[in-house]
Amino acid sequence: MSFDAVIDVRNVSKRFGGLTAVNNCSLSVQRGSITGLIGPNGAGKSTLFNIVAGNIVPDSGQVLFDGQDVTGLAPHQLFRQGMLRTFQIAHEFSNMTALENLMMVPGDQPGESLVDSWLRPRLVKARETEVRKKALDVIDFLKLGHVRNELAGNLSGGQKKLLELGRTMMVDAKVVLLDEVAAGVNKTLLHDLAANIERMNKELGYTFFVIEHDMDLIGRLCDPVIVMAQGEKIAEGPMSEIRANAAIVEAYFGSPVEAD
Amino acid sequence: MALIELKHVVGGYSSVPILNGVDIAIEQSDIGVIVGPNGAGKSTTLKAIFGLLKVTGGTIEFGGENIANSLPDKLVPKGLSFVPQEKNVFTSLSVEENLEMGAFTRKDDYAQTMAWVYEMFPVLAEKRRQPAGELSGGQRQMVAMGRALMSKPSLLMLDEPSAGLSPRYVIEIFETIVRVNKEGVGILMVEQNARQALAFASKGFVLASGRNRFTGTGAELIADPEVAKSFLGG
Amino acid sequence: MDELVFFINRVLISGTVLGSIYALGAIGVTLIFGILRFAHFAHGDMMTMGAFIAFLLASVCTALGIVTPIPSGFLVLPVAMAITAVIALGLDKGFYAPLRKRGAKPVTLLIASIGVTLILQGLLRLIFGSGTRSFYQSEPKEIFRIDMSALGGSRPITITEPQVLMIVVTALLVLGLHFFLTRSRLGKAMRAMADNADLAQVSGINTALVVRVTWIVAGALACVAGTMLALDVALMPDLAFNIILPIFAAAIVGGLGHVYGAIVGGFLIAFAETLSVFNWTSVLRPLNDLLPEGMALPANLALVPTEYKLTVAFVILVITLLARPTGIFKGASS
Amino acid sequence: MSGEAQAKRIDLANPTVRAIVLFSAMFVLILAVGFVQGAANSGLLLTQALAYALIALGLNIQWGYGGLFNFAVMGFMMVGGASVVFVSFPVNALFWDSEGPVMLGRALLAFLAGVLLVWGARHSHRLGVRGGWKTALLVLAWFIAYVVYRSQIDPAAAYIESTAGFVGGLGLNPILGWLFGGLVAAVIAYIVGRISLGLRTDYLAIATIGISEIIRALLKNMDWLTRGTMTASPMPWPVNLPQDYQAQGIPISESFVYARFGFFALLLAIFIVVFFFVQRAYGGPWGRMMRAIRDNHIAAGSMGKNVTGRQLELFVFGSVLIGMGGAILVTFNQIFDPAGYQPINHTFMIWVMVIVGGAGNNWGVLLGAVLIYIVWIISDPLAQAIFLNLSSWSQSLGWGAIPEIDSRALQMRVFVLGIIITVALRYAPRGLLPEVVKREV
Amino acid sequence: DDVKLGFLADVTGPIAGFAGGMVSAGNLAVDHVNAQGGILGGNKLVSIVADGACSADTAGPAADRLVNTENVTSIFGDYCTGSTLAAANTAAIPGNVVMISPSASAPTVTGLDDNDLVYRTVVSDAFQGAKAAELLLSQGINEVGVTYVNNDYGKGLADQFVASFTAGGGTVAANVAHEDGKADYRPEIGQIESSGATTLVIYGYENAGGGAILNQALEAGSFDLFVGGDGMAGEALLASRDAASLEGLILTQAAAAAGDAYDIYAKLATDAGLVPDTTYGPQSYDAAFLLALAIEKNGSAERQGVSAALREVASAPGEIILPGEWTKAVELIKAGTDIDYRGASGDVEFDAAGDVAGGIDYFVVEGGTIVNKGQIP
Ligand SMILES: Nc1ncnc2c1ncn2[C@@H]1O[C@H](COP(=O)(O)OP(=O)(O)OP(=O)(O)O)[C@@H](O)[C@H]1O
Ligand SMILES: Nc1ncnc2c1ncn2[C@@H]1O[C@H](COP(=O)(O)OP(=O)(O)OP(=O)(O)O)[C@@H](O)[C@H]1O
Ligand SMILES: [Mg+2]
Ligand SMILES: [Mg+2]
Repeated sequence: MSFDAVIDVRNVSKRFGGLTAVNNCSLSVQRGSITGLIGPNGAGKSTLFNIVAGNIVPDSGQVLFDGQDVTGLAPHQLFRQGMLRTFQIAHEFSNMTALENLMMVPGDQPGESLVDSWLRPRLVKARETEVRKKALDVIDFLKLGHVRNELAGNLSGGQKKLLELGRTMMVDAKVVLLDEVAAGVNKTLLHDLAANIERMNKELGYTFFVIEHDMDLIGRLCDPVIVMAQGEKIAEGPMSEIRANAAIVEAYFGSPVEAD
Repeated sequence: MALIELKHVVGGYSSVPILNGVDIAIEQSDIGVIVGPNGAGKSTTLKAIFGLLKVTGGTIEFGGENIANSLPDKLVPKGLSFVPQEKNVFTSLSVEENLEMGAFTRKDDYAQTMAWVYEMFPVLAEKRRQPAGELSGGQRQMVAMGRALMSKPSLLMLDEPSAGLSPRYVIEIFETIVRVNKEGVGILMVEQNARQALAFASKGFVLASGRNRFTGTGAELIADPEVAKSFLGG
Repeated sequence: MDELVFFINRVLISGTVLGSIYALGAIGVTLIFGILRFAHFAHGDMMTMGAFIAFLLASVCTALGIVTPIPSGFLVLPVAMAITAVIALGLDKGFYAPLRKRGAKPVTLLIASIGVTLILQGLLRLIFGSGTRSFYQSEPKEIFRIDMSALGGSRPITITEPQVLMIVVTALLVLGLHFFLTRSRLGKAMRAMADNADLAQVSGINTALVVRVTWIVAGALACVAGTMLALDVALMPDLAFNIILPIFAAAIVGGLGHVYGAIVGGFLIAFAETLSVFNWTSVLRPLNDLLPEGMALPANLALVPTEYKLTVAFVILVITLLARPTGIFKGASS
Repeated sequence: MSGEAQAKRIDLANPTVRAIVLFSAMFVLILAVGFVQGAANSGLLLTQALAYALIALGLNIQWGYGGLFNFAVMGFMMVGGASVVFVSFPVNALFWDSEGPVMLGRALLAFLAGVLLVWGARHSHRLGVRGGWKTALLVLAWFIAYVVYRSQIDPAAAYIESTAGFVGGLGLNPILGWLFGGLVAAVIAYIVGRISLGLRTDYLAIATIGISEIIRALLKNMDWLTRGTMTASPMPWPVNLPQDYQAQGIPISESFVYARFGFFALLLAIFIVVFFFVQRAYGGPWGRMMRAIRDNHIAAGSMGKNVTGRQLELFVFGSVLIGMGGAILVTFNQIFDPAGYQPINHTFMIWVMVIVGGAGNNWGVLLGAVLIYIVWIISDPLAQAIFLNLSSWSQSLGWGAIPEIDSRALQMRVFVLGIIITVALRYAPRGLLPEVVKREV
Repeated sequence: DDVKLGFLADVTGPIAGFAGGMVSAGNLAVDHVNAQGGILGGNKLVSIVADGACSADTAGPAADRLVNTENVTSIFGDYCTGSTLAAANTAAIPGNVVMISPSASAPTVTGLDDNDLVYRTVVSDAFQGAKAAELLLSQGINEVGVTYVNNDYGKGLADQFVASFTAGGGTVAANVAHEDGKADYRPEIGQIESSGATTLVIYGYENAGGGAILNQALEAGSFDLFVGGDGMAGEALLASRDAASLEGLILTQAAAAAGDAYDIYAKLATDAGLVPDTTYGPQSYDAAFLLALAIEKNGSAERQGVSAALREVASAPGEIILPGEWTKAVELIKAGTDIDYRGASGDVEFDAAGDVAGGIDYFVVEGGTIVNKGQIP
């Protein structure tokens, strides 16, 4: 079935002490899709992301990226192969400005090699100008222009999340993993962001793999949606189908709150 | 007289002010919800009330007394309580010890309050000996709220209590908040799940750039097309 | 039998005594780290200072003609602990509190504590000179020799009075500290603050009070540790400065911020030191009879020469950390 | 006073202005010291201060750029020192004519065999050995390697110590020795880094302290190699010694000045080149990447930066400078004395230089190194002046003089230094010249 | 004008424990000079103290300050071998300044290419170690354990002792280094004890590791007999210990001058409120006093000629000068009579390398006191 799966997770398990966070889980993400991943708190979604992105080595099982076994590869190696992720809890570089946070993302900057930075200053400078321009564009899009010179550690919770998202726009990636980018982000801005994600998917061919608790967003963007619970995949399909599944609705959505 | 009243509060982390005049008034029976774009100063407002940053202008009156720039260990005995958005439980302490820490400022016997908290969150009574670090996200949020309630506050402040929670927990948490409010505790909270929160809020405040932009009941704000478009995502 | 007695004297007793010293020092270090999140390098000199204060008080006692069955240095300990605690509070107020207030990084506090070390060392030398002193100038040190002849040994098991006191005191203090931290409100508040200082503040815990209590406890513990050490060996201005590295090693191996970790770490380092240079021939000598003619155990079967004693302790440390990067008890980090 | 009033009007918050003001103050201090102490002594102080600045720069690369808690500065300085002894100390004919080289050769073979064995055990999983078996095999391999090496090196060491004293040097130019010192430090840093860079903050600190103590114990006790506590001296200089000038008929007092400033000029040239390259790398994307890794290594890894590789790069780069600085100091002082190295003087003092100067700011570190070094040197007469006066004052009050005041006053130099460190940090907790945030204009 | 004498002292760092006493002893000599009419026709002799910190990095600049900034005539110091060599190479030798070290006893100092500028009043370890070995063998002690402080002093002494002792047919069952300043030496003691030796030779310092080892060995009751070098000698040995348990303890030390030179010094020191036999105290007194004599003999505060004058005042033949006899010495020098200083630490006759030769005395603790048994034959 995984003919055109860009990410293929096969029988992956991960335990923390006595707790099995991911339990023999298999799933795949099709090239060019925006795949959603939902499930109750503690279902193991972020752990699965960590495994796919190389931040955690699974106890057993395999992860295939573009048809190749990448289990156990370091995050920076996966980045080089075109995988980019965001973090649920913002991982900003707190002592660097917002702009610098974005400028450090592009790979293969000649200035990052000691020899080049000593001996080929002109090349370094040319690339640096390019990177800065790109970063400024992204920052404006995220409406963070006025805080671009602020230390990232001093940004508000939501602004950090936006920065987290901004990183994915700094490079051309094959696959982007988004871990709850919407949490804490203002809804109006979120509309623009969603539109941009759709655009990147359609026009630039990015594949997105999205963890989200915001059902409106999932409903608008994602097809298919994968449901995880207790470390296992329990369902997959379009949102409408998921909503129709009584068990999931009971376990995951609950009943709407009464107005006072 | 309002339980808490912020009049044109100005303040910030350094010399540059983040709050440029915030006005908020909450009664004991109110659930107040602050909404607004990212970086508007919502969290900063709560921190300013709680003495965690410098207020340089305006007044914050709580029970008729100006409490601007008082520190938490003075404010908690007066009846204020605060649940930060993240890292809001002591992970290495047991659930019961977490609750005790909430009662640290109390000199009287707090056994009754603890029973009340356990009654409200029965699942916590089951896990009272377990370290809070081993609980799920939703349970932690209950511990955090329980801890804040242990000081018997008249005003409970919450910073994005629903962020990161799965829809089911969001509902639960909001229900709990309503319940706590019915027990006679005023609520002031910041939310990005704005529509849902404003639905049961008795007062709503829209902040932008450190200033009030709209104030009204929750229903009024939801109904206001301008607010809905600019702040609630249409 | 003699081999066993030798092992008891040279490994069990020595290791326990040394381990108690390291543990007492490391508990203070680990407490300060847990609450204030920095490595307090001047802790060793606080220990030395405590010992000197006890020494002064003991001299006063002797001068007043007070004779006691237990060493006077031990008797004056409560007073000395109180004084050292006050000095510890003063050090915090004078040097560390201003830095904390300005939000300095842990490393800045660490470097400031190096400055404090230098200040204390200078003062100790200015006031007391640089020579060595003994608590037992006027009274002999009592030595218990447990005769082993009944069991067929020719040598006694030997232990001195201060060593017995030290082991007992360490055990009592650890127990007391345990109850303080798990049962008292203030103790729990200390643990809460070590866990999450921001939330502790938000909960209305008087963090300034907790910090003060931490320094009081750390200062009092330092005084006990220093005095016990000085009772066992001798008193000199660099008494504890010289063992601050193994003390830190103990706190780190155990996992910073963990009182029990500090104890385990202290004994681990102490026994590593003791065993690494222990001459195994001395206990294996009976095997010589079993070995074929012409073959004998070498005279010295120690793992390393004594010059490398501390080295072994540090090798153990590095290996432990490689296996458990934040110490045996999963410690905090700054 | 008026200077300070003026400084108030100047915007001290502006990093450039602050740097200019503080460096001017430093030059005034140097001039004052030069005026009081004379040219010859100042030449010596400046040279040593600059060597320390080179070392501090190395530590700044590791801590200021990378956030690596390297507390093995002393160890790397000693490595550099031992290296320059080996390269530049005069040839010991006694050793080369003896059996020593052959025995050492055998020991080297044994060492390599041991390395091979351990390497083999580490890769034994390729042969299907796994889990506990592999660990057991590894421990066994280490043990055998240790025993085999000891069986060769112990007799060789005893033989060399009894026949030739120690191996002596190669008699080459000291500058080659400095480079070699940097190289050896690099190799050791690579090994140490591979082992320990996975540790964080204080845990790394104590592990490196341990490694530094291990290096010290080895160099202090490997008499056959370093002469141990018996010290290797006098080390040759790459430039003329005062004696050489005296032989040319230059008066003694001037000969000191010529010799010292000759050495200083050479060192300054090296320092400027190093500083230029370090600054250039730090100012560009390389520095930005390193700061990102320091701030959040997990995120940096996910943004495609090879965290372990880069941290190793920093660790090695910094250690090269520390090793070179250690080698230069040995050459300048003309002695390698392993017993003279103390963590407090050679590790913590360098940290004080970096933190007081301003971690992450090379200019700040240069300032901190020179300032702390000068303070350390003038604390000697300063402490005497203060405490001799205090003693006579207490005498005049009838309390009697402080006993042994001559030596106790001098011992108070550590007190003076302690006060200066704490006061400096109190008023500049992020260092005199803090790291500059790169804001756009 | 004042005549400046540099005191290069390691008062901070590893030997801070006894460096202070050495400075005081040196100052006692300076006081004697000044109290008895001063130097060079009534000038005051002043000591300028600088800290070498027992570290090459610090001793170099400190010596240089004395030589180039303070312009001292001669230097008393440094104390540690490493710092002495650094001070000599950095400043004293190129500056043509005489240095006398009271304590840098390692054999390395002998071989220093010093233009006859570096002297010492402490006997080279090589000599004392050999003599001690002979003594023990002659008393029928054939098996010993040795512990030495791991620095140039202890190592030099122990190496020579072990070489001579084994060459003479004895067995060194264990030879163990110890570091000064540690709290606990029981492992070291245990290693020696386990070798079966019942005699322990301690080459360390009484007021540092050596003394602590002695205490802990006594507490454990591990050995029958103790032997010590000059670092262990001194009244303090008995002052803080139960003398009865030390019965029979043997000490070796450079032979005191014929006559009562040491006793005279001891009285002078006690009168001045000092402990006479602090570690290297007598050697320090002698070094400072000799420099004063040499300057007086040389006739000016210039550096040129001090070395030659030092050899004249220190060596026989000549009228004997004892510690404290400054007025007498000055008069004799004025009269053109050759003098010969006999110091508190021994005869102080310098050989070609600037080392003191001379005999080694040995002492035994008998009946609660230290009894001088005379020179080791
Ligand atoms: N590093 C860790 N150590 C121990 N337990 C962990 C660790 N990381 C995650 N867990 C546990 O594993 C389980 C799965 O966590 P995970 O973060 O993957 O959940 P999630 O599905 O992302 O939940 P949420 O929606 O709340 O983010 C949880 O019970 C969590 O407590
Ligand atoms: N410690 C700080 N130092 C300086 N500025 C800060 C600090 N914390 C926050 N700010 C600034 O204050 C402004 C308001 O922040 P605040 O956290 O109050 O926003 P918010 O309204 O809660 O936003 P969000 O919805 O994203 O949480 C932001 O622009 C932020 O950059
Ligand atoms: Mg998650
Ligand atoms: Mg916020």
